[in-house]
Amino acid sequence: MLRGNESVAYAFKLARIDVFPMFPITPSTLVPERISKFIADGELDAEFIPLESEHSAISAAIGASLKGARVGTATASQGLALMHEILFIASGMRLPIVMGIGNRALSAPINIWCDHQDTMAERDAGWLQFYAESNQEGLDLILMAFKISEDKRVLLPSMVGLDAFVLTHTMEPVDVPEQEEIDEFIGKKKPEYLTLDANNPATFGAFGSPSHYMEFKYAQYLAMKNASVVIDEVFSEFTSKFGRKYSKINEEMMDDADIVFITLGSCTGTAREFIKMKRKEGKKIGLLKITVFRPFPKEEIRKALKGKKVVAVIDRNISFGFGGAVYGEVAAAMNGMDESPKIVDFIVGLGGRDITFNTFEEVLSIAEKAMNEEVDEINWIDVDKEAVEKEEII
Amino acid sequence: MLRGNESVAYAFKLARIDVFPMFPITPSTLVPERISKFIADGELDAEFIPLESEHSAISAAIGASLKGARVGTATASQGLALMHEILFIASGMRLPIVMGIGNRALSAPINIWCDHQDTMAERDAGWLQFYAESNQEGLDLILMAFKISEDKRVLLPSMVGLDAFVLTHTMEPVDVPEQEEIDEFIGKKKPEYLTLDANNPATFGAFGSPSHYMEFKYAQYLAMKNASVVIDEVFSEFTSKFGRKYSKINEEMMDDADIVFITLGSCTGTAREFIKMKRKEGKKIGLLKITVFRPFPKEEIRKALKGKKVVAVIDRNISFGFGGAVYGEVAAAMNGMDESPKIVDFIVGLGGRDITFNTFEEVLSIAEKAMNEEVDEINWIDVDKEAVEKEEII
Amino acid sequence: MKEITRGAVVKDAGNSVVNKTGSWRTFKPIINYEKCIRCMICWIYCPEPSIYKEDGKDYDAPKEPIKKLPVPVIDYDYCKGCGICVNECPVKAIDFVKEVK
Amino acid sequence: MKEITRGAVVKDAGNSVVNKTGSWRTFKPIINYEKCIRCMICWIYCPEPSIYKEDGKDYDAPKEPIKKLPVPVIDYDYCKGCGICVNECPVKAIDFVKEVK
Amino acid sequence: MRDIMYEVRFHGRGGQGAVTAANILAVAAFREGNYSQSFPFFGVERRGAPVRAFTRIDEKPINIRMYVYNPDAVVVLDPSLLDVVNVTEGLKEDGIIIINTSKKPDEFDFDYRIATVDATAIALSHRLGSSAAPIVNTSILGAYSKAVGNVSIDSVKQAIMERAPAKKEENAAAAFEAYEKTVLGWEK
Amino acid sequence: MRDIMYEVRFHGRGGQGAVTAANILAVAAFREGNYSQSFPFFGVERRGAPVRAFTRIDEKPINIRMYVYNPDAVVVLDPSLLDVVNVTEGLKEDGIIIINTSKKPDEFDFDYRIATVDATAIALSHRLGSSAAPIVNTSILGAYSKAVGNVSIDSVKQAIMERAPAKKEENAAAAFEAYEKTVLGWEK
Amino acid sequence: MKDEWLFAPGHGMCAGCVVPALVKHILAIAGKNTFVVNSTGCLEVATTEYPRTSWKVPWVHVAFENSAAVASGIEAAMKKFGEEGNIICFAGDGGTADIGMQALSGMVERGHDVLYVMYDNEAYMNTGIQRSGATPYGAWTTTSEVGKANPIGNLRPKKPVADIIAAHKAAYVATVNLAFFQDFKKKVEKAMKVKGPRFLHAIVTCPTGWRADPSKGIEIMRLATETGIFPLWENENGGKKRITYRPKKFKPVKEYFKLQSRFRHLSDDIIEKIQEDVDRWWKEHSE
Amino acid sequence: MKDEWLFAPGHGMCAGCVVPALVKHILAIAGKNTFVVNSTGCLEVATTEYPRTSWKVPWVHVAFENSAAVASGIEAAMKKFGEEGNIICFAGDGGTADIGMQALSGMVERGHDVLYVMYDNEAYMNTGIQRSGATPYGAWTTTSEVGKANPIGNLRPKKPVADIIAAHKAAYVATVNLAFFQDFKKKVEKAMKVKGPRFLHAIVTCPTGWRADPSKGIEIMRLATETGIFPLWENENGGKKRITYRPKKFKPVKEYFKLQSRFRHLSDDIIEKIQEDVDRWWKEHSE
Ligand SMILES: Cc1ncc(C[n+]2csc(CCOP(=O)(O)OP(=O)(O)O)c2C)c(N)n1
Ligand SMILES: Cc1ncc(C[n+]2csc(CCOP(=O)(O)OP(=O)(O)O)c2C)c(N)n1
Ligand code: SF4
Ligand code: SF4
Ligand code: SF4
Ligand code: SF4
Ligand code: SF4
Ligand code: SF4
Ligand SMILES: [Mg+2]
Ligand SMILES: [Mg+2]
Repeated sequence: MLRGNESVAYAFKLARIDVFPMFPITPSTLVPERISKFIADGELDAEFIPLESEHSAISAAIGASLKGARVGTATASQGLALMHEILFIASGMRLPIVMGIGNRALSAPINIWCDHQDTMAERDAGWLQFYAESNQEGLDLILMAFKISEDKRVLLPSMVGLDAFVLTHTMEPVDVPEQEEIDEFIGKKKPEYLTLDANNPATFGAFGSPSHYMEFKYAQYLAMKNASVVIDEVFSEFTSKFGRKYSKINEEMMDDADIVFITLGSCTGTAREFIKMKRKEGKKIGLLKITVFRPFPKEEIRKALKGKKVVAVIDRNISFGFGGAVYGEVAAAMNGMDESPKIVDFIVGLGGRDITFNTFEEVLSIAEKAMNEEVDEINWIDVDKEAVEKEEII
Repeated sequence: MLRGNESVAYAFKLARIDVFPMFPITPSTLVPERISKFIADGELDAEFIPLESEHSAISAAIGASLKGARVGTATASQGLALMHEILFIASGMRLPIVMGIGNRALSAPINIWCDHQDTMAERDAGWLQFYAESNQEGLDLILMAFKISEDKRVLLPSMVGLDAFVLTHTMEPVDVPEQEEIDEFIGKKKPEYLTLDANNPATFGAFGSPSHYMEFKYAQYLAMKNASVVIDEVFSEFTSKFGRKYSKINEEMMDDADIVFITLGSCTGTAREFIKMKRKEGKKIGLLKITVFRPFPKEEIRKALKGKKVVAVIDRNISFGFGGAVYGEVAAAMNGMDESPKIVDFIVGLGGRDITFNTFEEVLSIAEKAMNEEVDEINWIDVDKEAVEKEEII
Repeated sequence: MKEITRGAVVKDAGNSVVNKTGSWRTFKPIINYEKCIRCMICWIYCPEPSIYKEDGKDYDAPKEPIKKLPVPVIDYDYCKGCGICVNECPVKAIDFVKEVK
Repeated sequence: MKEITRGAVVKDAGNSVVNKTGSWRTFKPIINYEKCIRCMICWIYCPEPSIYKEDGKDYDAPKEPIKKLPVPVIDYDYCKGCGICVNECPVKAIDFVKEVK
Repeated sequence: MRDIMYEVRFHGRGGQGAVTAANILAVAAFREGNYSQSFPFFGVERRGAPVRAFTRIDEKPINIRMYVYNPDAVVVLDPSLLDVVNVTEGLKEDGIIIINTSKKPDEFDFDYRIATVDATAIALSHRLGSSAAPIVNTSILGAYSKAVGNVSIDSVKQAIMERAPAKKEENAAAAFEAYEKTVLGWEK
Repeated sequence: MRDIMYEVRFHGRGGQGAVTAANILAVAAFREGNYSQSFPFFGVERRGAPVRAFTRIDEKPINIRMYVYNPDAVVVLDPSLLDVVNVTEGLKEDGIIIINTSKKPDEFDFDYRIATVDATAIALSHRLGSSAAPIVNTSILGAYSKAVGNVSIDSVKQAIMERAPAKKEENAAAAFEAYEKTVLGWEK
Repeated sequence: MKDEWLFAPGHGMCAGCVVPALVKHILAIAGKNTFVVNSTGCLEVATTEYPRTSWKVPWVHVAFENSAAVASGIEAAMKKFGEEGNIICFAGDGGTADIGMQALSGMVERGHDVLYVMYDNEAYMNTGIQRSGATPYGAWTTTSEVGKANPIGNLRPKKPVADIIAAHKAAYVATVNLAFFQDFKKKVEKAMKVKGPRFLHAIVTCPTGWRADPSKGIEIMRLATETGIFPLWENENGGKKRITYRPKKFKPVKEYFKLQSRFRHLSDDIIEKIQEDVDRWWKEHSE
Repeated sequence: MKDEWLFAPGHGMCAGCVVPALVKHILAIAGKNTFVVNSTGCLEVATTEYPRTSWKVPWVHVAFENSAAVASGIEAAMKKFGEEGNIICFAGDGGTADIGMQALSGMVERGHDVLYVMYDNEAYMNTGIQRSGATPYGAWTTTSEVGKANPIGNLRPKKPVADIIAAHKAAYVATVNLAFFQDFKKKVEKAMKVKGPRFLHAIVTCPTGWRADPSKGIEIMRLATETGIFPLWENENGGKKRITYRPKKFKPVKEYFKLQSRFRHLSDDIIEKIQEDVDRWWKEHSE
């Protein structure tokens, strides 16, 4: 039985990270706390750097990674946001850092609970993004993220999101692999890429003029494409070694479904139970869980949604002045496809608003309406609209 | 004749900003330099705060704005990225700060030239976003941004992007309005919102629990919707006062067009001339310029693209693992529309790679191909693919 | 209906008084005015603040002249029972007893 | 074909020597070895660095014993003509003449 | 599945260990071959403020991840909470309330099955915490085992041995003593 | 429109004012009722390194915003650049090269129309800059006016008076003197 | 007649937390015409849960790391409007010594007329007792864990924040301890009078994080100064420090440690070493 | 036989820029087993335009504000691997005194074994001469413009960065001036020997930004110290400063100003005031 944060900490320990730069933030704090204890108890031989900010934490992660260290760290929300500038640099420098995120809302107003705004706002940054449904997935994905990120064909950093509190602070059964198994799976040796080396003095982070810059970005683009292939490989190797199945998207009850719910993260389970209940009532609903959001599994999603009627995207984030980020990308993926379903966006669970069966009831009723008539493309669920509108409506 | 940065500086002067917090960064530095000179010469009565970082610059902007000051600032690239966390806070606190951006590529590798990665990576942040095609637009949009942002129905911050060097450092004719005209247009008085006041002691930036947080986000969402209306009003008032026409999107040569180019910012002019040339050859190409990217003018774009065959989105940015940000949103906007055109993405001009007629030739040839056959959805133009692929391809 | 102000501003300064944090208390400080020398140390250090000053005349006092001085009074609506006043009182004039509710 | 390394690493340390920044020069420092006392101050301060040390024997010298000391030699491929050496030379042994190319 | 899943809500005060109680219960249930889940309702108040935590127990893997709205049982670690918190909110009709109190079940007039135990006295007798801050979270789990019965007292004791941050034996002994001393209001 | 648009490329060294020259030319053209645009090619090198700047002049509003690839005229502020930069790259067939040099046009063997002026000498005679760093950007514009003729020397002078950061009169006078002294290689 | 503190009860800070006591007195001295900027931390989180606030003066929170920058903006706006008033930042040791250091350093460098108060509970308490730069040597925290590979806990000496700000030549810098109330009051009053950037380093007991009896907060703070661990001093413009309280007889640091479980693991050797460090400080600062 | 400097020519810094001279000597003393972290700024931008580099030791640039944090990460990794080597940060005054202050402060607090060199050209030069916290009082820059409403230019005194780092109790702090080469060399050698966080404050002329004749860079720096404006000192662990050069006869600051157009606008009154400030410093630091 582990809490989500403990899953992350155990995964780092199993991965034998060399350096753990950190700055604490709710709801991720238990990750560094456990690492600190592992080190104090002599169970993990790693350097713990308590930086003075998250900006410095990710900077130190870059420094250590450039020196060839395997680096893990953890953050959330404001901490991730404070890293923003440096996240792009970590990916531009092609460093396989792995970061656990306790997905949490962004200020203002300040709020410590779950939504996906923090990581969604980093979806451009060139990091691989994984979203865990459970603590088991949290642990497994961190482990796999190291293997994927360090693959020579990829060499890009990864973030693995665990929903604030709903996973980070929830204790549940987790199967922790043996150290030897993981040593074999990820490899103990240093990752293969050029590092700071006095015998081979190279220059890292040079200035990229217009004559070269775009090629480096194209290289990152290709590395992301490669990642898509490597993820499949590593996922299936993991399955064969540890028995647990992973894929970029998970399809359940989809065959005959007219309506599909798309979820990321911890609300998937609640959606699953809800759909099962509704199926008993004869409703043809399917569930599509996105585990890998970067690279965006466009082809997989297109294939899965082909011929469906209505797709309800459960967005735990909002790009103000547009709509949910997942909705946007799923809807974009439909372009040019025949038999494209109608994509409807549902903004839910911001700032820790609980996602319940009632939430999905409302989602379903709008999705059913959308089968026959026009509905709003962006729908806010579980929100007291009247309370807001008296001040804001024009 | 003004350089783009001077347009911004003059607009701030005309807007009679009270406080100018700043931190210098290429290519925006001329903005603070001019403001410094205006103040030293006694031409502008404002407080100049040379902060120690952009993070602090935007924080000071918040402080000053909370005290009721009209606040302008300018930044770019790494500077904007370093503000990331606080940008969300400025909008969450509903402060009408106006920021000029010299759109510039993000590290790594470091590069000082134009692309839109910096602002695109802030498209979730709850700021209005305007992109200028020319220095005249730069000046006008900054002025209008104050009026829009300070509108009681909106009260959200704005950023106005001017392409690095291509506008910021290019000198061209700009019509600078008279001070009295602007005083009348924007208004000299303090904006109408609650501010820090010892006689009316309120608490700003309180903690938002799950019971309330989502309502505040919904309020921001509505304010963005309001902004959409207010922008139309202010644009048309501006046109009637100053003669120059603005709209969220600009449609040219669209009536009979089969292929549409969608552009933002300074490459629009080159595209326009290119299309005019090609029209002489009988090619039915139209041009759709996006001036307002946040709120995203979805309805306007849907209307404009209805019945078109192929839309070539010129993206001067890339969301790694997905594609161009503009492409994503335009393609998403097509969902559920009958007669939806095929949306094709073109990644161009990253890190100052020049966007030329040749660029558009390539774009056009792929777009024409897309009329009849499948083409890649994401196309990189003007990039030396071979040079990259030997290292990255798998 | 909830009040959703623009930008989450709280306009009603000091309205946290609606939270009766006295309910957190497990031990209760009780001032023994017959011992209390009105030094106001408890008033200085109470962190809530839940000790206020009141006119002394209605209270007992160890000595007559002190009777006119203001006395510390505990507002049990807010006292969390931390015991700081109990610990700091120089004459041990504050008893600390298990709360019975 | 351009070389596009992974992560923009430059592997060839010190390869900026291919940039012949001597072309920036408008004035040219010329060491007069007959005056030069081999103090190496110019070598210390040249910022490029474009003054190197060479064996002294092939050069003139103001005094015999100095002849064996290493001499400063300017590498005009890189000398930008800043004039620091000219200014710092304690014996004014470096002339500064308009570049003719 | 909803028929079999068992949901528990703990009421305590910040610092009293309600979250740990929920966790230990989950571990105990897991040890018996069930699936389980425990989590706090995390607020911003500090030590002393009312807090809640939850445990779910099921025979099948637990998918849902929302708060518990209709608990099968409610555990009250601090009797003073009864005045300030509506501890029976959402409690199922046939629900059970387990209260740490020196009173007897019939001294309460909840329309539910009530079990009581003087966990504070038991904890103090095992030197768990101080009289100002007794640590009752393990004792109350003994009462839970007795009252609800879906985890055995042995599993509770083992879970305590595994998870208690300190004084493992004392905590286990306290749980056992509480198990013995719990008064079930409905068994008369 | 491409027929009428006139594009100029300036070659100078960082610190010599090539960008200012391009700007002043644009202002001068604008004063005469044209549309114009000027911009630098901004590199990362510092003072002393070769730099480029551009001016576009047209009768209609200028839409395009790419670099100038096929200039109609090239202006070389520093003769030493001729050795290190291919100044005629992309120059139109009937293009003009204006060079700051004490040499005469026929001493160069470019296959273009060549105009020369000793802008350095003129600048120094007007006390513009020092002999180590003469400021030739205004003088060379006089030569441009003479050689290309699409802006009058009066407009150049006025633009200088408006835009020169210092020594306005001297700069204007230098431009005029350069205008007078420019040698047009094709006028013999 | 209840007293009119400018800080209202009903907040959510721990029973026995000393921070609110600090705040109520500073506000009382500053008066109503005061603008507070509060960094993220216990004080901020636990006093302003929407729709409630304990603050009776204008108050703003923006983020964890930028109060000094926010205050700079407020001050500039007030300057522009010709408005008078006190601006006070309250920030924890984490929000000051670590993540807010730069904003503070910049504010002082630019000379803004702001009083910055660091309430120092020697760790990130709001997030659950993680080490900060101001955590003292030898203290247990959740990120300076104690175990067989590290029997000491935090291995770095406490960052001398007040010295660092004094080195900036701030207009006024002082260390304050509420347990020495007269000294405290005099310094706060002085801080309110001086113009320019001012800094107060206030020690505050966090019974939760220091693993201490909540009733002992003031007693522990008194011991901090009586043992010489937290000396009281002040200076102006980076000038010479004036020690404002010199214990006649120093108590051993052990007495201070005894009341706090965060130091429980320390061996006598380590305590001895800490005692020597304290003694050295006082020797260096003897007149 | 050309000398084997570890810094190659062919870089793009201005003719007459003193920074490369500083760098070549520090690297020469440090030797090949040295890892350089370079903040964004002139030095970084002009020496590493892909695919070229002037650096012959392992070198990394990440951003403007975080070199000290990057170095912390490198150092930790080396510790983990048991590797020995020098880690040196090079950063400008802007990258140190302003935007990099916090990362540096954290690095020193944590005690990383890194030498941090601030090359101080007293403004943001890479972006075109904007004021930094280290810009001296009275200097013109493009963001401390001079005009009728402000005849002085920069209105704030120079931030005392070395004092601030010394107040952190860094293992070794020194001010260095290449124009005093023996003093410079001794200090760099010492800095290479000491363990722990070390800091060098190196003045460097920027002829472009100081509006000075490029050939006068060293001369101007010499005057900076001979006029007493840039004193040379060192200390260890925050201890007492040792002045390492005390001019026998101080030259007037005016002589220093004369060679730099950035001070050209200053009236005699203002120069007099600056002279007094310098005199006061030396009085305070007389033995
Ligand atoms: C950028 C960022 N990083 C981390 C956090 C999480 N966080 C909030 S308060 C806090 C600790 C505050 O410590 P301190 O300043 O000492 O105040 P205290 O909580 O002790 O009162 C932390 C780590 C945050 N809010 N923002
Ligand atoms: C976050 C961020 N803000 C601003 C910049 C722009 N910038 C790059 S270098 C520089 C100035 C550097 O000044 P300094 O550190 O003094 O070094 P110098 O250029 O003087 O060598 C600035 C403002 C940047 N790269 N990143
Ligand atoms: S016990 Fe604490 S809260 Fe209660 S009155 Fe005493 S000091 Fe105040
Ligand atoms: S501290 Fe004790 S003696 Fe003093 S006023 Fe309070 S109760 Fe009375
Ligand atoms: S002129 Fe400058 S660059 Fe040339 S050799 Fe002398 S010091 Fe070096
Ligand atoms: S400085 Fe002058 S004397 Fe000394 S080595 Fe150089 S040229 Fe010779
Ligand atoms: S954790 Fe510490 S600082 Fe925070 S409220 Fe509780 S006692 Fe105060
Ligand atoms: S601008 Fe100044 S610091 Fe930068 S390279 Fe030129 S001289 Fe050196
Ligand atoms: Mg703290
Ligand atoms: Mg500098």
